Amino acid sequence: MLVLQATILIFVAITATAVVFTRQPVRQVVGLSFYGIILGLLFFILQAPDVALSQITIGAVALPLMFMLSLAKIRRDAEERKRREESEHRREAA
Amino acid sequence: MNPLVPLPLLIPLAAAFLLGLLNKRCPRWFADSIAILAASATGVVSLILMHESALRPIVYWYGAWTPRSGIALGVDFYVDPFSAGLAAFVCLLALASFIFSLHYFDSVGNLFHVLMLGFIAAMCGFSLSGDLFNLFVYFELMSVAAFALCGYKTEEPSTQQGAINFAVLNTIGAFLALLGLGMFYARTGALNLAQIGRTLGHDSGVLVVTSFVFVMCGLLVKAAAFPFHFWLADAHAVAPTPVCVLFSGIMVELGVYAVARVYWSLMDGALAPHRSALTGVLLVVGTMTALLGACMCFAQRHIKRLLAFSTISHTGLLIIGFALLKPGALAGAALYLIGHGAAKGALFLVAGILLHRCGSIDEAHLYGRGRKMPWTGAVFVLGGFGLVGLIPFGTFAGEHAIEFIAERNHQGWLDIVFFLAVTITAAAVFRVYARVFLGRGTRLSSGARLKTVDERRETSGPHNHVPAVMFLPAFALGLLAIAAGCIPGETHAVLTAACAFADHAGYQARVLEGAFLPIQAVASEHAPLLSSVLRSLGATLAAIALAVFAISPAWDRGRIYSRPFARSMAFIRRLHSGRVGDYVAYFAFGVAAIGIALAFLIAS
Amino acid sequence: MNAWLMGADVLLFTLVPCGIAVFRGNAIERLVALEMAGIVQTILLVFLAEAFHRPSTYDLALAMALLTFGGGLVFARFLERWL
Amino acid sequence: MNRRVRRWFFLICACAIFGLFVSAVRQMPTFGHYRGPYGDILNRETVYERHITDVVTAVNFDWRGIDTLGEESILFLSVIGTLVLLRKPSSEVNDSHDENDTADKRKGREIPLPSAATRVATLGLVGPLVVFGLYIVAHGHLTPGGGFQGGVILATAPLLVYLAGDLKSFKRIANHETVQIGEALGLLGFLILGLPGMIRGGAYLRNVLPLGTSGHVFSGGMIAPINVCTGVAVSAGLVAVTYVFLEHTLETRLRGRR
Repeated sequence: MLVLQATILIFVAITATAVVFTRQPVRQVVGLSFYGIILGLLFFILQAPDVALSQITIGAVALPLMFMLSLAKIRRDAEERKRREESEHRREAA
Repeated sequence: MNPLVPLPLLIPLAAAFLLGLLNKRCPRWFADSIAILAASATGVVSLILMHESALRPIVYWYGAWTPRSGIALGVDFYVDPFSAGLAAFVCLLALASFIFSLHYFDSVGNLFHVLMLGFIAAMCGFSLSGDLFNLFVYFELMSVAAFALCGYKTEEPSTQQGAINFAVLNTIGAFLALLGLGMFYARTGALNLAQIGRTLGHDSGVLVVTSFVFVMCGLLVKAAAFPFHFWLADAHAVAPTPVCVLFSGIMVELGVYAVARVYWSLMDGALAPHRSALTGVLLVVGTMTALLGACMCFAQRHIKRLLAFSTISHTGLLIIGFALLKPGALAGAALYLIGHGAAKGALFLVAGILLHRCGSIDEAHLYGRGRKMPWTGAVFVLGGFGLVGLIPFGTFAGEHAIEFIAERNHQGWLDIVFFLAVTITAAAVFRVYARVFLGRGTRLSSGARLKTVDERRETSGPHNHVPAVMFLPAFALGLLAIAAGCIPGETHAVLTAACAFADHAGYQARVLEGAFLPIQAVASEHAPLLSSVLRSLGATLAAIALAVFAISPAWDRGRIYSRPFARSMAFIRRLHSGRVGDYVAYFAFGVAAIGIALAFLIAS
Repeated sequence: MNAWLMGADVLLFTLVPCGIAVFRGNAIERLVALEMAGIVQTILLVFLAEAFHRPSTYDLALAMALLTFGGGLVFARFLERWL
Repeated sequence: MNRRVRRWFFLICACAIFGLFVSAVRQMPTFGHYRGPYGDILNRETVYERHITDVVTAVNFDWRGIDTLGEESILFLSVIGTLVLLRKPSSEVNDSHDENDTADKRKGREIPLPSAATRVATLGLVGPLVVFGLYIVAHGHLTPGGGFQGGVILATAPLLVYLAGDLKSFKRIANHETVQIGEALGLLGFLILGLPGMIRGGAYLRNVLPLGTSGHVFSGGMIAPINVCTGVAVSAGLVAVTYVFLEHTLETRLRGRR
């Protein structure tokens, strides 16, 4: 039992570090999801099924969806800005 | 149990939910009246509670879970004159900003009201709560509402920048506080403040000290103490003016209040032999905050930023008032809080009026444009006198009490800190008054005009007159700043409440055993009034002189010769880089320095 | 130490290759590894619930089983369409 | 401060904090040895006092119910805050959508609808998910879970509809107005459910309903109704946030393929 807990704790530490050192946002979200899975396991093994259930339900769909939407929005904003600048350039050139 | 106690939390929350429910289906006037009604009802309830608890604090257990054999089971609200008074003051400032914003936001839905009401509920709950985790919940609620309110004008990138700095730093602070809270729970197995205090006893081990440092630093982020203050100016510069009134007038001060509450209710037993250590550390923090804030304040020309830095400076003075760890100084700090909050609220509202009428908030751009608003200018000067602590103002009474206690405890040097902080911040206000409302003195070079936000969007273009709903709240707050200092018998009542506030064992008995402990009236010692009066007059004159000097041509000439001064100012300004990464690094430095200093002083 | 717990121990180590794949490799590989981890997690939760003699915590495994699919879909949709 | 200086400065300070933290943790009770009386009392008393079998739910909705009200308000204000921060700037309301769409097409962004298999599988999952969410909410006081977890599961159902590519149906289910009303109603319900206890002379959030038999769905007094309110508020809140994001971010791109 204690071994199991210690193992999962080490897993959590490693995955968390790995998430932080992933620099590309989309990949980071995938890593974060994996980290959420391990974290849910940790909560469960520490006998907190309520917390584990929260982690699972939030971490499965809602959290990645939020992140993905934000990333898509940032990407869109950047594209829009670029397009606007390009059109301005064109106008200036004309 | 007294059924009034949960109302300061429930009324604004219910109003917020109701307006969230109706959202766009109700007209603007309906939302306005609901909000104003809720704020005033909450204020009245808080005042009644303050009156009722004046003789005997009220403990209210949610779900009727009263403690069993001295062990707290539920969550309690602890109402004493301090907490209820703060809740009432929150409502008062909120009322002023609601009235002010009647004509201010022209084309927004009711979501502003929802956020504001949630913000009020959070602040009332924060001041009344007697449970560490509950306190944290309201801390978070307050932060969430504040982030959204701060970023209200979403169009400008600088708004987002200020709001993001605010959010990141406060969230890190909240995490740290949560960590400390968890460590307290691990040590004591309790969350109630009184329960933790009792279980800790006289334990001043590393665990307890570290937990306290974490919780305290988390709260000091909210209190904008050096070196956690960097978010404040960025946030204030971009937040809408009615929101700034609440930010500066009470939210920041609530951080100091919470530190005081946490210290007196749970750490006083453990740290009683080591008070001088805590006093020393906090005095350094408070002094740095006060002086740094004052210097930065004088160097600003964006009026909201200027006022924000003056808030930092005055919060430093509040921290000094708490750091002395004496009931007398605490009473002084309470008076100072009310006086400063009202004066600062009035100043911000005048800044809002300037924005409304002239469409700018830059001192250089506004040169002489306030000449047609003598009354508004008068309120601005009134606020300035409030900051400097001229005799009838609430700030004077507070400063007087704090300095008296400081001298008695051989900390007479604090007089100089107070003098410098109030003089410099007030001088900055007077300087703005002279340039904007009198049109005197040198013009600031408009070539180097600040990259100000296009503030005009907050309002619908320059207006030709100052509406009464904008002027009256400012004027009322200005009057309140005076009234806070001259209610007869006030000093005595506040001192009595402060003694009850600082009664560690009494707090535990009241909460856990439900003991009937009336507040004992204290014989207040009469401090020599004359020297304080002279000092306050001296500070006022010095502030005026400094302001006159600052707008004279001699100032620009003088700056060329004083290289070291200019260079150190440049260094300080460079610290406030606006980059959130830097701020986080300073935050880490602050936590490490405070923690190690305190642990070291207590161990030795 | 019962058989279910030992099974859980073994299953736990099947998460290691999933973890390695989640943090290295290209986008598709990462996604597949994440889905794999979700499946392993579901079975692991069943094993642990049985090992602790807590029948009520089967809910967790059920929730995981139902939601993993949605999670995979989120990534698939967004990687395909926008990012 | 440049990057390098900042990193080293931060690392040194972080190490100091970490040292402090480690020395503090060494004084903590050893792992698995809970010292306080609080948890033990709650474990012992909950079944007798409230006739429910999940102590965590009792703590969340009864012993410390006011905390949960505060937390739900945090969720509410976050949703409102998101609405405020993501509201369309007044100057850009009439943004030319056509331009965006043509730009997308030019880049070859046009994506075919998801395959029939995905649609069937996803939409087939919606029903069970709703049932499961309702089960978690209703059994909050008996098994792990409760209003929050169940609410999140319920909120996932409409999200799956969106993910299956059926944006029109998603918009009909997650109608902006409906969702916001749902959220505010759930919270108002929670707030009002606390009042009867106060009116009957006790304190706010005090139980006034019969407790029922332990282990039965209708047991635990006020906890179940409060759970339901929380479930409504949470699911509506999550859907509302997603909807706002979608509206703000992706609308222009989706218009082309409706």
